[in-house]
Amino acid sequence: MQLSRILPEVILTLAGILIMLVDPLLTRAASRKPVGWFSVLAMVAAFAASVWQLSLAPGTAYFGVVQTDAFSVFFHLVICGTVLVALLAAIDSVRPETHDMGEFFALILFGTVGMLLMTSAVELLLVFIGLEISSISTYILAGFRKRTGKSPEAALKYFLLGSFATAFFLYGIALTFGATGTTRIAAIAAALPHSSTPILAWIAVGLILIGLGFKVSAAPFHVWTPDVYEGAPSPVVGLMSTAPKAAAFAVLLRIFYGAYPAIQQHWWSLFWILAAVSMTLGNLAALRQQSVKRMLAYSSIAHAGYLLVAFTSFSPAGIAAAAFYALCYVAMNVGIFAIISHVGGYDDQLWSITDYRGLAYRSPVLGGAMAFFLLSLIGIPFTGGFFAKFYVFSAALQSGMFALAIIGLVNSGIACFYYLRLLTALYAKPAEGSPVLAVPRMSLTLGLAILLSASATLLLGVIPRTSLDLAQRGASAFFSTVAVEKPAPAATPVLKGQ
Amino acid sequence: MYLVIFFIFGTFCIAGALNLLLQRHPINSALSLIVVMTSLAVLYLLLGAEFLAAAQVIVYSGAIMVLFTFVIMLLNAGEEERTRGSRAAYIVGFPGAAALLGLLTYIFLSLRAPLGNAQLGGGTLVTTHDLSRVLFRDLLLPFEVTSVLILIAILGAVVLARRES
Amino acid sequence: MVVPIAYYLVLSAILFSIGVAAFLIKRNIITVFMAIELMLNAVNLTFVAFAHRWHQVSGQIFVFFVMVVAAAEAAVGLAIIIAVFRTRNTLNVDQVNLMKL
Amino acid sequence: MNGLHLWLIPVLPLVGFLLNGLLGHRLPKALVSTIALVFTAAPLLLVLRVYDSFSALSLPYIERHAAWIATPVLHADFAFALDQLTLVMLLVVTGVGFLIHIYSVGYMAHEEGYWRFFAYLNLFMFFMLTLVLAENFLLMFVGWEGVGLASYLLIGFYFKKHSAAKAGMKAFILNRVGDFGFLLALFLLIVHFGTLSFADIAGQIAQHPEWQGGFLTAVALLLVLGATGKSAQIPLYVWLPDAMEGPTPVSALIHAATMVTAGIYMVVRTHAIFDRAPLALMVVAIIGAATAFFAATVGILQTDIKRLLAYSTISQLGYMFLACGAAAYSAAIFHLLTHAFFKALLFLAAGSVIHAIGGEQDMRVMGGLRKHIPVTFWTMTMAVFAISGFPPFSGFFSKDEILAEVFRSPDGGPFLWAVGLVTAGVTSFYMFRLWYLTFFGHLRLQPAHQEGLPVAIDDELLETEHSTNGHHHGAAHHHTHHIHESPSSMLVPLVLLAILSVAGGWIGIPNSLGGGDRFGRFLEPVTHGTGAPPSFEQVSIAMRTGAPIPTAEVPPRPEDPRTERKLAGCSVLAALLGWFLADTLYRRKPELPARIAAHSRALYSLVLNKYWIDEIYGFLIVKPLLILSRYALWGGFDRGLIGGGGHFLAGVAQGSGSILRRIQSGNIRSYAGWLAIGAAAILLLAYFGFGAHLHLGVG
Amino acid sequence: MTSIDHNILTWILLLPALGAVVTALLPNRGKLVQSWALIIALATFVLTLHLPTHFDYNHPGFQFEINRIWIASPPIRYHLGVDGLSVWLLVLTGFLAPIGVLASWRAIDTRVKEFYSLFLLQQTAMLGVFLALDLMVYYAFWELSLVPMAILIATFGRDHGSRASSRAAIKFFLYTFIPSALFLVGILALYARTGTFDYVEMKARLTQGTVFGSEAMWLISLSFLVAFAVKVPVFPLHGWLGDVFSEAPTAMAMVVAGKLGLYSLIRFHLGLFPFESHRVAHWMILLAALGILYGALVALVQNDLKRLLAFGTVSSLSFCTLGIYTFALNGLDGAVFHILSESITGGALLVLFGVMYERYGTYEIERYGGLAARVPRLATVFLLSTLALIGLPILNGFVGEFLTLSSGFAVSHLWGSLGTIGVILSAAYMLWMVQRVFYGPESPLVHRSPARDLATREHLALWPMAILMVLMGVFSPYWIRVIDHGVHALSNTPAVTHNAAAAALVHGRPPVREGE
Repeated sequence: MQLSRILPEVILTLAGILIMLVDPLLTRAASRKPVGWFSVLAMVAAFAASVWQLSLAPGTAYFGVVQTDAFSVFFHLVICGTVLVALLAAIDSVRPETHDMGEFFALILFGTVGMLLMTSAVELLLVFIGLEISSISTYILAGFRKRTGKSPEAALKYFLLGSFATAFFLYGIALTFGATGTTRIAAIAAALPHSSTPILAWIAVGLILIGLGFKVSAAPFHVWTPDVYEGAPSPVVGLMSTAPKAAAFAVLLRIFYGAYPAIQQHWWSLFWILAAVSMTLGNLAALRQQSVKRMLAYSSIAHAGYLLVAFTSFSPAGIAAAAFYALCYVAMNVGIFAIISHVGGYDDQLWSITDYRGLAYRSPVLGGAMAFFLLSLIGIPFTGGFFAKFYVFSAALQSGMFALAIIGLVNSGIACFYYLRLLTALYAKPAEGSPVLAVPRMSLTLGLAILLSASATLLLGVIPRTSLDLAQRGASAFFSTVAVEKPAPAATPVLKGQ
Repeated sequence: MYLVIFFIFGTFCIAGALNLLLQRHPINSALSLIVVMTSLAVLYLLLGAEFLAAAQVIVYSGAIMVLFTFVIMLLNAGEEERTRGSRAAYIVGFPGAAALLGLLTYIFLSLRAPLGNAQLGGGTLVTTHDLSRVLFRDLLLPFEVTSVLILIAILGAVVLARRES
Repeated sequence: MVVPIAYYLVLSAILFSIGVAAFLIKRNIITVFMAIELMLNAVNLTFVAFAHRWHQVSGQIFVFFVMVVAAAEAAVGLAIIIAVFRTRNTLNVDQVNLMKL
Repeated sequence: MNGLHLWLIPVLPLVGFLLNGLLGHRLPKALVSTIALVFTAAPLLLVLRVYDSFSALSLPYIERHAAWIATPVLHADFAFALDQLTLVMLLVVTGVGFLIHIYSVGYMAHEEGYWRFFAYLNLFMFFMLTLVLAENFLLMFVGWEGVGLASYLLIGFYFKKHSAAKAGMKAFILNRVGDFGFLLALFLLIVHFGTLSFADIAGQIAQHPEWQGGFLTAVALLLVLGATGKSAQIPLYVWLPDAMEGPTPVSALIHAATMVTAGIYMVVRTHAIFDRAPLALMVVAIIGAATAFFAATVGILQTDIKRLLAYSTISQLGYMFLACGAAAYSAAIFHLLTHAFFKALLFLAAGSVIHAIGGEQDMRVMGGLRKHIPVTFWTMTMAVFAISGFPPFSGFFSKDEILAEVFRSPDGGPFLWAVGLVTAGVTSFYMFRLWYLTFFGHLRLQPAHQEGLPVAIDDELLETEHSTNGHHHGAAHHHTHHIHESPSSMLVPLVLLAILSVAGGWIGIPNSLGGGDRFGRFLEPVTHGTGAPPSFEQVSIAMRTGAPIPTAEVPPRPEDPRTERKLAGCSVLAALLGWFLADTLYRRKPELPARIAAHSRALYSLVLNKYWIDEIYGFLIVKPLLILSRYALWGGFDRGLIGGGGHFLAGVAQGSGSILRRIQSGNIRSYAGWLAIGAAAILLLAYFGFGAHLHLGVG
Repeated sequence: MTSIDHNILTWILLLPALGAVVTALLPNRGKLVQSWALIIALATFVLTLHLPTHFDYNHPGFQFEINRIWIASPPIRYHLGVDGLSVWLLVLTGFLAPIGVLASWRAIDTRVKEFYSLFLLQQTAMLGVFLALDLMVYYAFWELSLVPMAILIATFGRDHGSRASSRAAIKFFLYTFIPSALFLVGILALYARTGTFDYVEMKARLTQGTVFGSEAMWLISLSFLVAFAVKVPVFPLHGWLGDVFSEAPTAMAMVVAGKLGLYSLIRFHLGLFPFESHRVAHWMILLAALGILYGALVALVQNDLKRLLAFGTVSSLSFCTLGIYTFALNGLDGAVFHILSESITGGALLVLFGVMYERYGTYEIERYGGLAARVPRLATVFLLSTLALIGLPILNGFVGEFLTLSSGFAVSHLWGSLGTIGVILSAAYMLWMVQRVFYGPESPLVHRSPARDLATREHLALWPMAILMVLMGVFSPYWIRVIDHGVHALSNTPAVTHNAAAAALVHGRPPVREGE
């Protein structure tokens, strides 16, 4: 039954189509919340289907185009879970008078299909199409708040630069095809050592990294991030800063570890530099930000950097660390944006750190949850953020990346400065008549969203075992399907010259 | 002969592209782009990709560029003014583009021998049968998924272009 | 009478770079978008050339899919441009800079 | 033997302290004083019991209780030791202490914080007795610091006055300077002996005759530093005059009779070390002589009766130091004993005078009091004669013994003896000055004295000195105060002490005067040498040649009764001379002092201002330290460098952040520019791939 | 071992954590939250008392151990245990908690639930630091302890969430977090080589001496050292303490400095890096001596009570550092003992400051004066604490000071003597402050305000500490006996490290490590 390999995608597609069919039948005045609930249900079903996929023996389907294994299921779960929270947060945060609510949910569902396909695809063409599906749906969602100038501008920037980067990505695929004559990942890995033109593949990895680096907003391909985060509606930012990134990271792992292990010497230094630059640039630039969303945009750049650190360690531990980091990162980020989309309002009435002063006075739960997510972003123990950083840097150090680990951890020290600015603001005394005092009560769905993401973040920090096991299974599944020889540099001891 | 045709249409391509670059009115640029695309269709033919050559003309030159022109007309876009928005684009962008070109050209030329030659009608002609077998069997799933992509595009276009009441 | 495949590739590289340059230079959003189309076309040429090298149909099919994607992108992109034009009343990229720093 | 229970001696006053301290504010005054007296009398009785059974004891008698500070390598126990020296000290402390307690009942009767006073007094007794009984340095240090604390509390008893609180603080901090030396000495002892027990250390020293000088000198000098603090010697004496801010019984008990002698006690107690450190002994002798003379000269011009007595105390302590320096330990203790009697008496009598005239302390406004307060007058007369060294008063014998020992001492010799002799004359002079000013002539106390003082001297000085008066009895009925003799609770101790001042010296009449030096022989087991204090020449020769330093048993010093009798005659003469001068200046020609003052203005003001030592200390030590702390350390280093460094780093980070933010120009084309350059960089990297360089890490 | 002994550590850890959760759920009614927090704190304290009373002196190494797998790969173990080093520190932490609650009883009047919830969380974190024997678990608690602290400072600071409070909180966090990040690198590097996070195992492997080159080991040991030294804080890394002391609520200021950092220095710096810590010892002794003087001198010129105490604390804690790096048994015993006494004495003074602030609303020394006559009981306790702080014998401060200074002196006469000057200066700054605040005529502020002496609750908070000051001063062997059990192995007194290191100490050269 080949359909079982793409069951979550099928469920979501059908749900999306159903929404599109039903939406026109509803009156203009009718609340679209049931539609939202329906999409939540669909997402839960997709989640369940992914869990079920775990029981399948790893394998491919549709002539070797998709592959379900622990790796893909792990990311399926990450993505479905994230989108689920984002949906819950969006149901009440997107302004009710917006008439495009039906389309909004449908787009999210379709976009999710794209992301899911990205993680399970082992054919670059399908990766490309999945990427486009998720990208295009995000472009549209970013421009959803049409009344202000910022939202369409964000969509435009995202769209133009995104397409620009996609061209690079595509060029990379083309050169890969040129070097090996195939676009199947396993076949590429097999053909690459015998290629008569391996130089093409060297360039190809660079080009692919540019395209995907853009998606995960790694410096120097991050430039779109702050502007788009600022302009896009907060519920959408919560979504697009998490799930598509997780998918892109999955693709990065799949492509680089699946297709290009043979030329690892040519790409791991790229990751090294990308990681170092992203961490440093993201954190430093965030220091002076006043806008909460822009600050978090820079923070997400830095986090992409931390995650990329894991790529430099060429080991199952590294892959597991990267996957785990992606999981923790999306959990906390989607949570914090759920809060921001509620507190800041659909039109970002509250946007600066000063505006957030005293949130914990207004609502201890919202303030506390936000503080908790911030602490996790800092990497405080007993939050997912801590273990994520821990695994990543542990993996890096085990491969001898001493300098990179130090850069990273010093960065995480710098990072607490701006997180703490927000955090202490939350607990400061609000000014008289501050808009923060007018923040509406938390709705049920938002509460659910926060509860889900917060408990995920907490559990990842206290008992990371289950998810880590899955990530490790994914990583090892990976290494077993793709026979990889351990490259030379990683085997040498850390500190030469002693 | 083959080389000559290649150079002729190659030159057309580059000229069209440069013209796109240099023209200040979007319509002119669009027309230049059509030139590029059509020339490319010829080159596709030279490379033995008849189906693509046709698709290039139909989809690109026909559909997409028409859409462009339509929007240009719709928005009544005039000549672009030479605003000075960005120094970075020139200072860092052009060296970047130049380096890109230089590096790629250097690599491709250095790989001339291993990459081999293209022969007119060389190899086996790609039949529709071959095409459809790949398209509808090996790549069935991507093909189906493309429908989702198109659906999204439609949806998006509708949502974005719809005026908010 | 042969043409080295490298020539095709160089041609595509030139087109791609011109596309990049056009993206950098052009002020009109629609033209900028065209630059992207140019880049995609350049990539397509690469694909076709390599398909020729490897005698692989899948290369050509890839191009076909790129065309479809490009069409979809064009639809969405132009819709976005229209949306921007509605709020900002301009098509100049330099004036689309509400958000910065 | 089990029944001795030495621990009870210090602990009983502690109980008194706790009772009064915790409950005193709720108890009636009578009960408070009863408690205080009972818990002071009880140790006295215990001591007397000990005294009674003393001859039957095997000495030293050591009583060990729990460990106090105990690590595997260092042990200091709550252990009490009893020997002859301890017994003498115990008798002095409990005896004089008890008398002063009685006196205080009357003296403090109208004071606020009555209970507090007695609680502190008992606390003092506890610590002083601990100090005296301690078997090791560390426990002694407990008492040492503890008496300092009690002194601090009692000096600052009138804490509402700035001057009193400040004086207490000054006393404590200067004592701490001394304690610094004491602590370092302890550390050195730990390093070299691994123990702090007196007996162990003395034993080890005895076992190692080759130990001479060296670290023992260092230890001894550090101990001297400690002693100068507690016993108010140069250079740390400056706190004692200020300590007169405390109530007069406190001055008598703590700042005359007992606490300040702790330094002397300590030197004697540790003389085993000093005996091997001739240099340190020399220093002690010089400090003692210098302090004795110096303080005596300052005493000449003091006008505040208590301050005068304070300088006198410093001077007398100097004598004791001098004796220690001459290795005449029993003489030092003998003088300590007699001094405790007569100086306590002097203070108590002075207190009685002050009490009588309503809180005035300035001698210049007193006069002619002998008829008003005869008992006080007569008892004080005894004390004046005792301190001045007239036979057969107690002071004569002790002072004479010191001078004789100094003269005989190989290192002291005639010069130090001469200093001592001159000091004796000066002492006699200022004591009779006090005597005349207070009790003879006419009472100068009158309402006018508030505006301008009758004897116009340095007004500025008087202002500061004068601010100290008038606290006890309320200034309201100041000048109309009826001059009256003190109550019997105050007079009884006076009389008892007067008897002791007269007769106390008879226990130690030297051989030369036909007495047999019973006191010296009694102390002999404690003060006998553990090795000859070699002369400087011997030591220096040994140091140069590397030969062992000769260490014979102490050769008995040659006694020369004739010389001693001559020396005694000299000191009596000096005392007579002092009396004569005082008689001339303050009884027969009272206008003379002013003329002399006018004549040698510079010297006069130098002495009057106590050689400006306080000011010099303030200017050379306190001020620079405060300036250093405030401006260099706090302002410069802490806020400037550490705080500024933090700000600088933060600024660098934020500044570079701001620069990086500039990339975010908001313009799509420039974004594409960054993408393009980034892409080019990545591709070049991928092509040339210098990954191996990065891999080296930091190593 | 009874079943209690098996689980006692888990209970100690869990109780305040559960208490924190329940606190957050309690209704905000009357003094319910306070009472609950008090009960939990007291119960935790009682639990910690189980440890010294059931301590087995004949059992070397750790006791009451729990050792279970937490995460299989990387191997992180839930490994808890106590030895003589940590046992009193745990009791101390337990002891200070109820006092902290009492001290905050009235001072914290808004958002009570958050306060006590975070307070108990902080309690858990600190207990965890002392208990953890797995480096990752330890690190987790170490970092966790920063969070409630920072939030509490920011929210419940002097002026309830003013900007100064925020700044102090951020300063505190950055100061401690950034070195901790490097510290994490150090831990991970150790793990990368030894393959374990378990303290005992790692110690065994490191002392084999073949794990690292000496340079790498040196760098790693430095990363440990700096992180701990900032937390202590060791001069000149004390930049955060002044602000934190002056801004933090009393209950937090009581626990922020000293014990965590010093404990870690002993346990991990000395424990894991015997050779490297010897190598750095001279510098640490130098810094300690300078810190004693510097802190005291700067305290002398402070105008703010809390800042004065902050610098006093720097000075006082430097005694501990001094003692630790002498590697002498006396020094180590004294250092640990001094941690205890410093925490109690400093805590008492902070509570007293808080009491004064509640009455007079200021920490400025200048505005006080003549307080002793108005509030004699407060003055009495204050004076007692002051005397304990300046190291008066038979009060707790003396024992530690004496032991540390004496062993410091034995190691280096010069620096030991310099440190001893601290006893003069500490008397100077404390007594001068006492004189200005309590003595002399009443200041206008004191005169105007009603005289309220200590209330029952304040008595309850203060007297246990006051009594302990005396008890610890008089019966110190009771504590030191246990402490000694823990630090004995770290001292130089027995053969401390492998012979090469010992020989190097004699000859002043680093030993040649195997495998270079």
